Amino acid sequence: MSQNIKVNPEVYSFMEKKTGTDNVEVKVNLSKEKVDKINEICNMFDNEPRELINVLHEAQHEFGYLPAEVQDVIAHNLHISVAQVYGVVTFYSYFSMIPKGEHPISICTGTACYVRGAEKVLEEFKKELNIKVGETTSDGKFSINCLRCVGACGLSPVVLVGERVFGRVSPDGVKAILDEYRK
Amino acid sequence: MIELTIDKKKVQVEKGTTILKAARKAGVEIPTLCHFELCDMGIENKPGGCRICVVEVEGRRNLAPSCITEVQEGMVINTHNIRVLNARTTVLKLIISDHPFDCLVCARSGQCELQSLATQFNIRSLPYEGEQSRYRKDTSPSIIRDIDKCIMCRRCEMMCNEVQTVGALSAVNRGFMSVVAPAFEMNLEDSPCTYCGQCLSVCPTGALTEVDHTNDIIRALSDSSKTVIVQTAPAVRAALGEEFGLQPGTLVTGKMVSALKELGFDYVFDTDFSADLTIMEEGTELLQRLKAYLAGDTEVRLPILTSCCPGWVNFFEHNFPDLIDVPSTAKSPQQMFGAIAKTYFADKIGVNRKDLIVVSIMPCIAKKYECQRDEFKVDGNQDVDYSISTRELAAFIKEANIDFLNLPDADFDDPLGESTGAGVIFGNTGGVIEAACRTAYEIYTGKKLENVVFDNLRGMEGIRSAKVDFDGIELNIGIAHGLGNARKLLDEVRAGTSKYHAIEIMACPGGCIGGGGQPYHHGNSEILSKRAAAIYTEDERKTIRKSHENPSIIKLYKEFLGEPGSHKAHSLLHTEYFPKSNEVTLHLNGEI
Amino acid sequence: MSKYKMHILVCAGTGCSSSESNLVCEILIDEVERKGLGGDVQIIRTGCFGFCEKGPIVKVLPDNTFYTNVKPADAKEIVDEHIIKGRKVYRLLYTDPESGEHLPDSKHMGFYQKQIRVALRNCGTIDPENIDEAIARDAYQALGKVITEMGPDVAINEIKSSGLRGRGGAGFPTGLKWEIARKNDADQKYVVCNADEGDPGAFMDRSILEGDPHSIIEAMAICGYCIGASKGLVYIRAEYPLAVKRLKIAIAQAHEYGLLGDNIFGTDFSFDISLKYGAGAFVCGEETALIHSMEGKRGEPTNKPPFPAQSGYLGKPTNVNNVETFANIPVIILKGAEWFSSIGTEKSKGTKVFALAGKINNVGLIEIPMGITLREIIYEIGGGIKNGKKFKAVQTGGPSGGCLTEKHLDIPIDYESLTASGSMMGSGGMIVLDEDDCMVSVAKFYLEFIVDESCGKCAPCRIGNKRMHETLKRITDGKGTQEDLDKLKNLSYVIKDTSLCGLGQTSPNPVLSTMEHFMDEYNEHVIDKKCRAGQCSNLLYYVISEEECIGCMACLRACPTHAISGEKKEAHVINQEICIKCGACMEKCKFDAITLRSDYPRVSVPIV
Amino acid sequence: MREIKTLADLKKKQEEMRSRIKLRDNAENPESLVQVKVAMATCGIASGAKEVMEYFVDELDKRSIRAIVTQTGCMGYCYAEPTVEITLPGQDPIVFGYVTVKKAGDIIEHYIKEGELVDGIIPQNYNTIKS
Repeated sequence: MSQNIKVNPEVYSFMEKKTGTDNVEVKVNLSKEKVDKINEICNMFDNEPRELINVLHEAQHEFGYLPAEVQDVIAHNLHISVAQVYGVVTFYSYFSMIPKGEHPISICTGTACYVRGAEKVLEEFKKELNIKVGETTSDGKFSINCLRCVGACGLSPVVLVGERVFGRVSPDGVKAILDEYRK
Repeated sequence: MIELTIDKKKVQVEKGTTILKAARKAGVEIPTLCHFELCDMGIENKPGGCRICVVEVEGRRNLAPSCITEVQEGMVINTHNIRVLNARTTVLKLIISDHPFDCLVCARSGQCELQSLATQFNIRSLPYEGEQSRYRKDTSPSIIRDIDKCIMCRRCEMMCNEVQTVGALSAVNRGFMSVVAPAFEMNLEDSPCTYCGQCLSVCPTGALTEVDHTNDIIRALSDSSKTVIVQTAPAVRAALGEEFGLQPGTLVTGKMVSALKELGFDYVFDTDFSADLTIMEEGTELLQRLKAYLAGDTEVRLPILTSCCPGWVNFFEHNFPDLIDVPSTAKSPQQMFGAIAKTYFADKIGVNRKDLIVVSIMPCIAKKYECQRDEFKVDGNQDVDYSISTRELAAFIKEANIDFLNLPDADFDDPLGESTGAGVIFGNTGGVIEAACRTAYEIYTGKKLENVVFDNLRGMEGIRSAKVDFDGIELNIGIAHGLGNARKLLDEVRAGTSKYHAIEIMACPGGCIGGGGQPYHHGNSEILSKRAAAIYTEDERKTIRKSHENPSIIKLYKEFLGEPGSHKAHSLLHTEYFPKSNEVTLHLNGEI
Repeated sequence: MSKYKMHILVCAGTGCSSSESNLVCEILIDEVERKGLGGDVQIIRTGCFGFCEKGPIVKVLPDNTFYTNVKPADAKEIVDEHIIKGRKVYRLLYTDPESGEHLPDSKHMGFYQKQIRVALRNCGTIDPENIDEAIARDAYQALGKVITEMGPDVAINEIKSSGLRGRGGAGFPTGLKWEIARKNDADQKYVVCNADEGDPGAFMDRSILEGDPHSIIEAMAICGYCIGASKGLVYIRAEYPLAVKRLKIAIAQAHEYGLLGDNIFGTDFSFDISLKYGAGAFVCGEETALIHSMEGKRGEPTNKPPFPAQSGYLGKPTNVNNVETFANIPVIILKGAEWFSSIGTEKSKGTKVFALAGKINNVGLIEIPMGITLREIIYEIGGGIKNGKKFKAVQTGGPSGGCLTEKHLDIPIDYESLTASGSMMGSGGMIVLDEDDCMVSVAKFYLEFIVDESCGKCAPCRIGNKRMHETLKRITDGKGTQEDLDKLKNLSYVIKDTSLCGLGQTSPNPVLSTMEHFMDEYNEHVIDKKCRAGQCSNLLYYVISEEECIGCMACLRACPTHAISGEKKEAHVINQEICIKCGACMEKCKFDAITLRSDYPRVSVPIV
Repeated sequence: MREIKTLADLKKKQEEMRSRIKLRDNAENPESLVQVKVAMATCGIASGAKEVMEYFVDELDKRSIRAIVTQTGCMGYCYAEPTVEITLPGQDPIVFGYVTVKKAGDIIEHYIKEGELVDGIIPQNYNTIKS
């Protein structure tokens, strides 16, 4: 079950929507160990279809994202159709079928951050990295995502790089944040 | 009983009734869009998503969707005041604003429920234009998905998952981009789709349509070097008339044959003929297995499963690959016809098989895929070249400017046009097994079967079981229509708990009369029962009602095949099945 | 008995953790140990103090000193000066913005003066990872009282007569909800805690779960006992890792003590709680969508009835309450309905937690008795508008709510008056807007959120909100027409009237409410092509000052669209019809004569 | 292990645990409690303030007197160390000098419990010891 798939965004229209690039290289390498790991996760939840979302969380935690093959193995274990799994994966914004960057950047676009200028900060990140929201830079270093309210409204606008929180970020401060990770 | 007032009319209905149905009882028709029901089959789709059927309930803050709101004592309902009408029209305009405006060239034009509503609501402007959701068009051997036209009524999703348990489709994405699609928005061809076509038979718009082969047929008909012959499936004659305004259940066999001749087919044959042939082969196989079983052979696979429905064949190849040696190996009537036509008949008229074009008129969408299967090709030449649906035939007749209603009746041509009542009833659920019983009884017992009607095999329940007395030996027969029902029986077989000797399975609810290629029934299940009744009427009208008594069949065996189950019969009339994994196969234009 | 003479409480809520409060805490522990005070000084990580604006917060007891903005570098000083020498570190004390005085303790801070902390009673006081501290503060007493003394009917009655209403949005009476669930017979029932706080700008549920998880566990068990359920489920956002962690610890501790599990308090009542994770779908705050999501499906809502109390999780009767609602339960049981209903207004009893944010000095989490005015919240608790700007509006209720303006400043805050003012309580987000905020853009912001979060099931919400957002975008882009305003209104009414669930039924509220109170701003955008707040970049104009311009023609030559005209040595003029707002002219001008303005002198524009 | 099997178990547990956070409960309303401030600058510690403070903490607790014992910086009466400032609810603070453990006992017994003045009061200008 090990394969490298060059996904044609024509076929995977969701990718086209999310990335807009010509070709997305998705490396999928489902070794036996990985299949075993998915099976183990599914077993943890008794292979119950109603635990699908918990299973997907665990799987995404394990693999960083949810490639088609992972969803397929999950569907098989939970005795539900893979279309249903995909339907759930695409419904929830927390689940991703695209690997995130080495340093995933999340910009809070909750209301508090919005009124304190999160939009301009987001624009600056997009400009600086030359990618859109949901995309990963070609070197795989950064990806941009938006999230709604991390609950640190006192620090708004808030930006997360990985787990680290940057508060009161101004558009001018974007470059400094990135430079820290560019080294 | 609950009393309520709808548009100033008092009406009494039972508790649990929806406003929509109560209104119907009061003679008030409320427009609907996503709501869909085949009540006799217990099939209902009411996500409450389109919001077209909203009505005003006095005392309620917002409008109520009538299709899912249950009545309450003393409710006062207005179904068409200005608030309701404005809401409905606005919502409809919104739906249309996210729908392509290519009605003129849409396959569904004239039959489109969205279009009808736009007419009914007198929509003359589209004030809410904006971005439209755009998706890739996907063409499979049987079905075209043009989901730009999807209005998220979820009927197809319901059919595919709840009724058919195929699981090829699901709602995917969220919000404005949500749509019904296969996993990973892959091609339907790579999904576990069985091509049963139930999705498109309930689709209100042109989002799901069949692949149209009419133009290929026109090309063949206009090619003088080709001999073009046609076979018509049993269920077609019971439904074709509907497309020309005739009452459901009107048999139009003679007019259909005339029309096909007018269209220029060189020979008009009947799939009923090959249905009789199927009985000879499948019945023989059943008896062989049964005899072996009774003789104490523990290896023999019972129950035997019918195999004439291609949607069903796809289904078990996908979902029960471990059981592929259980179904009968007999080909479907369509393919038996093709095999005989391109050998026996081609020889008879002295035409090379490459110059003989075999067309089939089917109530079915899966037949398009079936005739393209590799097993049914000789050196790349298909036994059946093109399969078109009842709807496509009707459109073809209209396109050719044929005055169908005033056509004289005509008879099928010989030799592949002669059939018995047993072949006709293939179109109904339970029909194949009834036909098989008529023949198997006589062959097994050596006695004449006086009453050929097996009432206990007929009906519309999704799963039926009946006992048939074979002169002291009781045969347990199971019947399922709809793949969800089939799955239940198959799970029993897999678990080794099946009590049946033989099971008939049809993919579509009602059998072929409810096929994915039939005229749209728009949720009126009465249409299905009338078609079924018409099929039984045709059977009654036949003088010969047992397949093995069909003179052309007898002649075919004598002249060409030898015995049922002979080596030649096997090579031409039997097939094999291939397990299909439901695992994701990423056929991305060969880019793997 | 502990011999600790001093306690140092360090806020370990998400807000403060984000500004390194954990590091502060570690340094404090190190320093205290190093000075050999480990046995005298106890350092506790607590939940949120609410005063997030000035985080990280460190509180020193028993003298109740409240330190704000504590950096890791300050930790040593606190130990050296305050702990050892008994001298407060004045520079870290909160400075009253009016008097400029350092206030030594939180009691005297305006931020806390008007607050009554009921739901947040333990947040910032106890170590949320230590059940003993919770027990010391009455945790599980109410559960014991209900099970061993009151019985379900009396307890439900107590909740009913307390007047407690759902804190998650619509304000349905909690006791009534329980009663309905109790009356539905079934072999299995479920208690669900809705912790899928999705309102972008509200974080009280998270703070409660992080600061006082036992209160939720206890309340769920009480609910389970009352309605006859033995299973509890917490539907919690996966984006709340800290809350998840603390809840898990708390559940394990409660199990260990026998406060969850079989035969609680020696009775035959058994109760268990498991977690279900949300995955980033705002619509899952709606009960039916939440239940479908817990069942592993797409979080699409379904029609009500059937209500979850009749047919919910796995088709069984299910009672869904949100976190804040649950947090009130144990207090009501212990202190009585009468006490609870003495707080608040006639129809809205008790307190409400608000997440105060936006253009306000004291951003944070506040809990106020129902009925105090917006003015008190903004000017006394919130400390007024940031940077001395002019107050414009408060947005409450998040994407489902609306705006309150100057004229609403003195209405008492409760369910009814908020609804009557065209807003709603919602989950309790309270975003303060000042004169720099464009109300059309604010409406657009919420609509964008709704478009992102609409599940797509029903047509009016799926397409209608998209069209609303497109129309608002046209307006802020300066391309709006009078007709667009009419369309917005009609769409708003129809979407409210026809949408399937609460999300769609309330989604046009931000538009309707801003149109009601700020129609002049809409008109300015549409007719005058002007955004008075200067937020809409397409409605900003490059204008050449007649006084400053010396007529050097540098800008004229730089303009790619030849929008600038004027003779040499005479003031130039930009034709706004042709200007594409590239900014090239401004860059070229050496005399700072070109400025970006929200308005331009219309009469003097010559047609080229 | 299930510690709490009955409501009585829970109440017992609460009693045990209450002291752990008493400091915090009390801090909410210092005005209603007896406040004891022990000067714990270098001079104070050198003359035994630490022992005095511990004594106050233990003794007040033992006698179930709700009080807050805090340390404070040098009050400026270095000649009289250890010094202790006592504020009874609703009264002005009074500073005691040369407080030994024994003297502390007297203060608790007489001043805190009974409100009687004991020896060793340092007359003072209240304004200078604002904290």
